[in-house]
Amino acid sequence: MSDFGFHLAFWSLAAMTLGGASMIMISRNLIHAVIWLVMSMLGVAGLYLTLSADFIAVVQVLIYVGAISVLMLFAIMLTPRAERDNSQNMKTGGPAALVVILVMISTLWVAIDTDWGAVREAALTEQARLIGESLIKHYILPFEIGAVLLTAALVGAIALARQDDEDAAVHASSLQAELEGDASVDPVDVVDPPIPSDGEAGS
Amino acid sequence: MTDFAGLTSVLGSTLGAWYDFRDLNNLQRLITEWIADWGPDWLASIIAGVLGTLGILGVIGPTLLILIWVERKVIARFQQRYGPNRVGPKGLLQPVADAVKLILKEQLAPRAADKLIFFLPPVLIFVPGVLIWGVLPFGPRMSVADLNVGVLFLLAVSGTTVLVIFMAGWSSNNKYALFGAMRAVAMSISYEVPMVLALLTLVVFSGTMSINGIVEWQQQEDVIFILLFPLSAIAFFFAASAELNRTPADISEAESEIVAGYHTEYSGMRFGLFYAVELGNTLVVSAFIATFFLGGWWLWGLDQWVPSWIILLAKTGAVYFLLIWTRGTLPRLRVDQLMSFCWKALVPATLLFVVVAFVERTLLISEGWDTTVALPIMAVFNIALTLGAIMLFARVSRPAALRRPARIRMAGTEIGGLRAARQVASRTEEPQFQVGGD
Amino acid sequence: MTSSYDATAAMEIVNASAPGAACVDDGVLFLDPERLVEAVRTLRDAEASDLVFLSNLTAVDHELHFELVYHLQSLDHNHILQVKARVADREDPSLPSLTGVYHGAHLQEREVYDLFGIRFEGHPDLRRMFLWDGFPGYPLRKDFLQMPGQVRAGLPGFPHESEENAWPVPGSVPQRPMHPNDPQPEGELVVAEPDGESEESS
Amino acid sequence: MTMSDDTRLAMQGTIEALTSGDGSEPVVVNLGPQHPSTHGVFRLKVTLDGEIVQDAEMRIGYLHRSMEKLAEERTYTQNIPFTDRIDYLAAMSNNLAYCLAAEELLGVEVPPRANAIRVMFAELQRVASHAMANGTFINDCGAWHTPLFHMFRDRERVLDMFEMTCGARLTTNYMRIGGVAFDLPDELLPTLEQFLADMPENIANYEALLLENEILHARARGIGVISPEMAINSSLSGPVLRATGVPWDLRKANPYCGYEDYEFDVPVGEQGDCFDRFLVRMAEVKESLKILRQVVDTLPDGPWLADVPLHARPDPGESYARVESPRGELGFYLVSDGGPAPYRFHCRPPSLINLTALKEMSIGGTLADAIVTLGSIDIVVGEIDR
Repeated sequence: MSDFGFHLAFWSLAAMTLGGASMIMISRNLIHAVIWLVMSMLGVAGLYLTLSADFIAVVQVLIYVGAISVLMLFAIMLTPRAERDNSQNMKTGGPAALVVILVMISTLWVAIDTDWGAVREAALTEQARLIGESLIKHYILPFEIGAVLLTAALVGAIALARQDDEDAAVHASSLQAELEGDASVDPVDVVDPPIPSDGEAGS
Repeated sequence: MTDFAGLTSVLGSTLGAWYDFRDLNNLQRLITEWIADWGPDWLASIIAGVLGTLGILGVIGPTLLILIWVERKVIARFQQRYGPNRVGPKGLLQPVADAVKLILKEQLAPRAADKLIFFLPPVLIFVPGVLIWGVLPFGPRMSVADLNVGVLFLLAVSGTTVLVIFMAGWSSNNKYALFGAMRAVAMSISYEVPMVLALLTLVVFSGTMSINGIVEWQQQEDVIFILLFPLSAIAFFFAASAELNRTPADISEAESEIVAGYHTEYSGMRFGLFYAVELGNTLVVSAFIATFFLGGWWLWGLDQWVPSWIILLAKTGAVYFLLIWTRGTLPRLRVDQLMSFCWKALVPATLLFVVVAFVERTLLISEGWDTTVALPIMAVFNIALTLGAIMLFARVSRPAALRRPARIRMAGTEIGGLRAARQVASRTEEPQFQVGGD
Repeated sequence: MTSSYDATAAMEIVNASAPGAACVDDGVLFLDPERLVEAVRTLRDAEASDLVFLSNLTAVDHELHFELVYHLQSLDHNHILQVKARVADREDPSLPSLTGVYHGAHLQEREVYDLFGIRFEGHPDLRRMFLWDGFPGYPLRKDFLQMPGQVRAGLPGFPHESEENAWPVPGSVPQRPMHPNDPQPEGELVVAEPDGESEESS
Repeated sequence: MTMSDDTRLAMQGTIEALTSGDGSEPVVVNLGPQHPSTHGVFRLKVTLDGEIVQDAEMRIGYLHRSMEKLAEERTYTQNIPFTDRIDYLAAMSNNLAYCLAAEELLGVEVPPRANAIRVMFAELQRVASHAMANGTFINDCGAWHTPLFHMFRDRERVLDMFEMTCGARLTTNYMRIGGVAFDLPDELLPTLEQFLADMPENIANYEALLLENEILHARARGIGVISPEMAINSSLSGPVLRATGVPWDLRKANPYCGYEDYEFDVPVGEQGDCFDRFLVRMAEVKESLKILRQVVDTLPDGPWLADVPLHARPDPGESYARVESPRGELGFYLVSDGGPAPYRFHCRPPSLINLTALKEMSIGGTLADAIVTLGSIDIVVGEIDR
């Protein structure tokens, strides 16, 4: 592939990735944010393709777009509505921004500092086989440790998700406190108004 | 015999020429080679991709219209009706009329809908639907992109459909749509697992992740995978029909429960697009079932004489008919039943066959068994194992309510209330009829 | 063949446990509305009557009073008993609910409430059923949509029939004597007269 | 620090959900009044926790035509067409029940041929109505219309017979006080013979398709269960009651129109679930065919309509007549004040009263189960609302 086609693909994919990423920050609606995240991830998958890493690209789509984003949507849908959207009162906004900026600077530093020797060989064709073999043969121990770790995380997540009544009560009272602390308006009564008895209606 | 040999030589001489319709790729190659003569090579590859895409779109568009007609006619046969027979000869133009009607209809959007996300899904859902066609091998060299990770590509692309369905259901701001979307998501991520495992069986056994490679393996070994791994085929068939939202697994658009599920709020051509993609996906899934389990474009040498894509289409048609048949006959499963069937039956069963495939592959490669002898033995063994697994599942997993037979007794002269009911129930004679039970 | 259960026998069963709650008039069992639930429960549970099935529950507007009609059925003995209770108050008629005895009374009592405006005390979910909340009036009452000049809904006679067969005068409807225990209406109930001179009844 | 009203409302909802114990917010879903599975303008408000029904409340009245009031201004004969519209899927049974009540009031003797014709059409109506009920029930279970269309074929033939007899297919207006409106046309009996000859094979086909269908079993067995005690206490009737095992059929318990002369049996179920209701209906169709066979064989000659004056004024009094309609115990309670029109006209609607236990049947099941349960009760909204 000539340079023009490559550059066209690279820059449009990069724009897609970064554009999606910045839209995640801008959108208040969490569901919108997930959709933008998906776009960003698709861009990353495309970038892998330009590097002739089609196995990684396909896996990126399979796992991040097909599975992780759906998982996130599920998590969002399972969250009570009050905590769903990006909060307007961000208490931890400042420190978070600081951490993100630090991480970005260090990543950029690494990226600029590294000597990216371009490989002039043809791309490997049987990547899946090579990755599989190296995972099973050379990196069997880290691979297995990773597997055990994920299983433990799975069990832990289930244990955490099984919220018992006490936790729920604590959670509810904290929410109540937050609601009462918001003194701008009187608490809205969401209990449905009782159905008016209509015994008086008519003659 | 001599005549045949002559014919072979004639056919052989045309091999690769642009007018050799056994491989439509020849035509495209001719064009791209011509462009490569004068233009940059990236233009040639782009033109090649565009030509392939246009070819696919040009084929599936009219095919969909015909398929709607076919499905309605076949279902009508099942239901002792005539089906469409008014517009055009034999009602063939009915789908066209429907499409025109849908295009002319007003496209409504709920006021409370999330507008951007509401408008995107009908368009976005087309993307995976068309992308999947790209890796389908219509012949030995006839696919738009013959990826060496074709199986993974198929799974990855088909997995993104669920995201679009979720967008449609969520943005409609309609409870039916949200229920449909959540059901679709839950079902899709569940049924992805047996689907992957069923394909893993083939990948492990044939040793390739290229879709064309799997077909060529079947051609080489003179066997189709449905004979070797029938349970994987059944699991794949069922998982695919679940992902396609077709009865008996159409819970995400269960008509009698949640109206139309995730596309309840879509009207006009937006609904039409969902409908078309659903049909197109049904067709492509039938094609992939034919490719993976029925040998694809290959049919014991017939592909030398008949264009390979016709063979594939014939097999696809057979699978498609099977899908229509199940749709026309079976009631729908409940959400929880569908989930438990996936996790408690399909996943263990397909996992078992992954192990079986691994063992058999090892026997073939490491022990160097002769495939002509070993494969039939393995096929018989696997078929027996499949039957055993199905029977075991039927026995073990039956809910308690189904183990007791349902009985209808005749009251005879006992007419009355509870006392008569007890007397009727305590009778020892055979009930009028008795169905179900172990 | 379903036989009619003898009203006198039923009266004896009821009066044995709740004296004076039932009386028989012209072969029909009348129950004291105050003790309706107790009486019906006795009829349901007594082995001899065994009236376990509430076949029908409805009301009839007799203009001077409402008559609640219950058809109670015994499935095992295969007999049916018609039970009546009367409410005289037209302004705010009310009666104890039978939902505690027969779950099947649930919707039928709602229907009667909706169309006659008879309240059933103790009904768990007494709301209008067919008509919307706030619908003016109760359609199945005889005075519903009564026009000035006593023009009222109804069929006075067959077409082309002579004047003498006009709509029967209110009050000529067969009126059985009220149960002695029935609450008597306060004041005098004014009944619409056919000559159109007097006031409406409610 | 100001929250939007939406946020506040949502937080309130979250707090309620958390303190209610199960940590999730219930969702209220309206099924109907225009919904593919509600068989008419019937609205069911279900409160769902996930897919589990926590509460089910029905809202009716969308088809209320105030028939009981209208009937008070029409003569006894003029009221017969109203009864067609009460249960439009079993118009014959409604005609019959009303005519029986009016005849009781007027003291009319019905000629034997009229009785036999009445039984014939009541049973044909039962076959048609059960075909509809079972077909839509399987549809509610999620089948793609196939059993429904097959059963519609049988219903269609019955309706053809109605048409050739009285000119109407749905709202037949065929029965009269004292008999039936017309004698049987010549072509009816051969058509009926052919129908009776074909039906056993059709029923065998349905049974082969449906009875051993594992998915249907999984969907309908153990769903919407009600005990016989509860069923009797809730005044349920018809196949819903018989599915619980209570052998109560008015054709046997209180024979009318000479049902005592025909040999038939009353099928009862065992577990009172949706599948038993379906099976009871299937078995009842067979029994109806048995009755039809006997009616055809023993059809007496003679007049088909007693001599009843059109301008009948019954003596003051009241009558309550019940028939076993396809949906259950259908009764008409008439009060006469001696005038030309009924003083009070009341219909005991089996569809409405069978719904009494719907809430109990559906709570705890899934949304899909609630719909199957509703389908198995076999309601007709015209009869619920009247």
